[in-house]
Amino acid sequence: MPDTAYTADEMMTVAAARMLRNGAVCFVGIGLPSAAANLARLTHAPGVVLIYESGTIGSKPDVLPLSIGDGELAETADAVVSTVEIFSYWLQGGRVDVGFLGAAQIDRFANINTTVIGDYKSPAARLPGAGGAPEIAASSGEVLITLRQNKRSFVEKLDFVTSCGHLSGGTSREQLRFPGRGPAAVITDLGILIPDSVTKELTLTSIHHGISVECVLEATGWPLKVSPHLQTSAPPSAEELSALRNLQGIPNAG
Amino acid sequence: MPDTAYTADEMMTVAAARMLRNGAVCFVGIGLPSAAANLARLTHAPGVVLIYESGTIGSKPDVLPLSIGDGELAETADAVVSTVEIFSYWLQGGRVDVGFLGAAQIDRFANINTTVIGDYKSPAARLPGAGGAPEIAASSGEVLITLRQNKRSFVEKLDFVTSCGHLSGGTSREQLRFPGRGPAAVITDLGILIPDSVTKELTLTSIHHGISVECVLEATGWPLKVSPHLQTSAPPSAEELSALRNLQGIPNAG
Amino acid sequence: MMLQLREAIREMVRDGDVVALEGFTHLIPFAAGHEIIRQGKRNLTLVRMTPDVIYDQLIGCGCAVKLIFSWGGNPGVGSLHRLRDAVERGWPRPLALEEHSHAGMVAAYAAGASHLPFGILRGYLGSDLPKYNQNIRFIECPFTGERLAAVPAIHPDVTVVHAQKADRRGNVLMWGLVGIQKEAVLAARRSIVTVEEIVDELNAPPNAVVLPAWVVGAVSEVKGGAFPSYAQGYYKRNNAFYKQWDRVSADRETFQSWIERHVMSTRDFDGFKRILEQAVKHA
Amino acid sequence: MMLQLREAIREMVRDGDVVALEGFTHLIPFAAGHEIIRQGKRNLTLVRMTPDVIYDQLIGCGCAVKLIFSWGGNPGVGSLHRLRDAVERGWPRPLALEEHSHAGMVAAYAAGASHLPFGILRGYLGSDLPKYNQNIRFIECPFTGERLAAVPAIHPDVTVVHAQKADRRGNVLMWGLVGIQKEAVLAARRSIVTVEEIVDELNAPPNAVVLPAWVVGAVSEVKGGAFPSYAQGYYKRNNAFYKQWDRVSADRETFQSWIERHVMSTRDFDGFKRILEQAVKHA
Repeated sequence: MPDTAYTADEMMTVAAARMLRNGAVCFVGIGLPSAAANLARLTHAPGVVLIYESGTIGSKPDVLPLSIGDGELAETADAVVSTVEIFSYWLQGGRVDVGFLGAAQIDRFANINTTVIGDYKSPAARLPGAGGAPEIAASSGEVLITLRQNKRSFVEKLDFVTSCGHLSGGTSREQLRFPGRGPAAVITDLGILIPDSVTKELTLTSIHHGISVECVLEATGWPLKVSPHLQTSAPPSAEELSALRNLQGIPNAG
Repeated sequence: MPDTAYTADEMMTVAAARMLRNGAVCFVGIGLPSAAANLARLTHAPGVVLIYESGTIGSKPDVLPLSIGDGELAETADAVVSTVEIFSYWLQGGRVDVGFLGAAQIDRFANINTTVIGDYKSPAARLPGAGGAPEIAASSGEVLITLRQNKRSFVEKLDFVTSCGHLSGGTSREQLRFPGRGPAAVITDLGILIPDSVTKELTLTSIHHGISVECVLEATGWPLKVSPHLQTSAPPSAEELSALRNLQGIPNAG
Repeated sequence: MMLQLREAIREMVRDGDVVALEGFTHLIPFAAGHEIIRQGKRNLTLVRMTPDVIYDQLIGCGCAVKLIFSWGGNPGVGSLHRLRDAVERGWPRPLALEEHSHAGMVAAYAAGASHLPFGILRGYLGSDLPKYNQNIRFIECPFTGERLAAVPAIHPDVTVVHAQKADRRGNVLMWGLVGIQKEAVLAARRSIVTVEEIVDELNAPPNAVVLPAWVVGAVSEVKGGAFPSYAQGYYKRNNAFYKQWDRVSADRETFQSWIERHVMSTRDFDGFKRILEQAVKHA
Repeated sequence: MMLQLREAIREMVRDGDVVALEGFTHLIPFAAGHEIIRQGKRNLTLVRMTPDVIYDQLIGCGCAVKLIFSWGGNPGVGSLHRLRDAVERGWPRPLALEEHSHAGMVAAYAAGASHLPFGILRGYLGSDLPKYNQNIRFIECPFTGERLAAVPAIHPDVTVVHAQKADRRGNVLMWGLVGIQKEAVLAARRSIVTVEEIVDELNAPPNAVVLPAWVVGAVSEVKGGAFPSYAQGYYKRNNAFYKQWDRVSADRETFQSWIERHVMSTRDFDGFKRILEQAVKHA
């Protein structure tokens, strides 16, 4: 495999990592975000502070943990505290700049479902549930969301709103006086979607190298708005790919 | 000074110590209680667990600390926690058998004033205030109180109720559904007073060796009830005196 | 009180109890969970922020009628198939859910440890969870009028946790990711702590997480008792086990024969681990 | 951010601020308190669970207009004479009091650190304190109807604490009696931490009390900066000083000349300690 070959998941993780600015305090949700947040730390954002809901502040793992509670996270942290403290003093305390979340389903206003597919009382598929996400989504300064894009995940209507994005759009989130500003971007394996500054509806602002707009529209369960200034994400650099694969314990080619 | 000579304060501390049963979990208030609680630990009650509001659980000091936050208390403790945790998980959590309190003023129902003498807004004498006492008095399984007895401290009416004893007596404390049962005894330099089982009025049940009932009545700001079964406290034993003086860093005679 | 794990579970976990086996990835009391399965406890209400493989096993064995939780999955792997089978298809029996967020669960446990009837949080804003959970309510701040979420205190009948060390008097020391374990023990009526080792002296560092003996019900020494979870300073997480569980648990019969062979047919956790090692050798 | 204490106080403590210098007997930031006096800060609202000698000095020097507290005394010795003089006779200026119990103060600080508008406790039952403090109110549990006390969050403009160590990046480690210091820092808009020493590596034990650099405003190295309080692992409490303070503070003129000689005429805390040592030598 030549150095320039990469998977769609790798592109997604690299694009998500690029969104995290150096120095930000980032609360890392379970799932895809951990790879992106650590990749950012190991590339352009060495000063990022990673907080995990398992109780670690300032984790700096060399290898990506399978879970968000592996020993490496505690052993490399600046501080390890109880889960009561993580949620009360650190997240609710307003000390998190960026909440980094995954999702099973998302709607056009970046509301998230991680609870159930189908009816709550007799579900077609039971998902893991809320975890830390409702309060990460509410209390972080802003939120980044990363998930794979397809018609099952990008839906017209969520079966269950687990964690709030921009609610019904416009000023509806402001009116509820959430502490944080809500989703700033959704990064998928196809492109990047940003809420419109007024309507808050997710708008395709960037497509990944080699992906067509049609392909993204096709993978979205509602008529997706496309920015007139659509950009193309640069493919992962050799450095990004190498750092990501090292993190994931995958031997690099060449 | 012969071994058998002792001060009124020593008698008070020894009598107070004797009230603490072995194995009890005791929250030690500021002031006189610390000497009594540690004397109990060093004599008949080696299994007593001493909790200090400074955050120590299971302190075992060799020398009586001047304050309730000296290093000896932390260094000899089984656990040292934040003051948030001491008050929420340990005191309010209902884990304290005996609250051991001092007082500036007390009334016939063992309510306590440690706040102010005179009017609150323009006080004749400003006292230190509540500290941990209101919640120690409310939440401990039972309460022991120790203070010197005179007409200024044993008053008909408190200038300020800082911490509750048996309120207005009878079932008045029960009605407020305090978690704890309230004062079980008041130990002074003259004798021991126990709340009547029905009226909850403090009743003189024991006088210290060498003290007359008249002397106690004279030192009380209300017509003090005296038990028909009045007992006399045994004077401090040589062992008790020796242990107390060692604790206080006073060289023993002989 | 020092007790063999078998005795501790027999005496302290009763059919119908509200039981919390806590641990956030780290120090999960697997040995105690197996013993609950072996002894055939029934009608339990299981409580835990992050029910994972040991809860999947308890649920698949029919021990539980209800689950109070905030995230139920196999972290980094996927679904808990036994949990899903119980919720989606009622097998081996239906499982009622009381569902919170992590922030709600920590507030509820902390309220339990603090002997408060409820905990408050700035939480559940805009979420559908309060529609399905009557134990999420809202109150007003008496100073600002702000609306805040409230959850009732959790008071397990029995909490089970695993820790690194106890001394001979029964004082317990744990370190690393300590999650909600202290609160879960302090909120419970009874408690069982399994430990990696019993030592003469804890030698706890200042401000370490120590549970004094007098707040702990039973202490049982079970070396490796958190496997396949981990005990920092003793052994690492066995991620391979978690990945394999996905296959074992996907099918009812595979699951049942695994439980029969590894749990029901073994006398204790040492026996379980011997069977596992044999399987690895023959693989 | 590493700053000299003089600069830190100059930049971060402003006239009229709500200021908390915390420490429960241990790690009391005396050096920082002296610097506040030296710089003549005025109209401060002082907050602290246990105002002791350093608050007596601040109050006696006229720095404060209000005190939010739960126990004000010289532990084991007696009254704070300057505090009493201000409350009883308005000297050198009147001092307003907002008075709580310790349990109320910890709930208020924890609410501040948690960004909740208020904290709840089962407290103040039957006490007269709520009659004189409008910031003690009562709410009903939305599940049980039980009545509980509520106190508003404390948010100091600036919190000052003393700790044992910081590393060169500004991460702070403290151990021993840590009181309410972490909450007081996290509840504050700005913070200053004086430390015994700045080291290359904190080498903090697991689960130690660490304040990451990014939640701390300024870090200043001040060896012995807690004297006559103590820093566990460095020096013991100077009980003789606390006892002597009773005599120094009993009289206004004695107090004023002591402050003039020991604080106003010295450049910094090292200077203060040199003057004290001379006094001991001449005694």
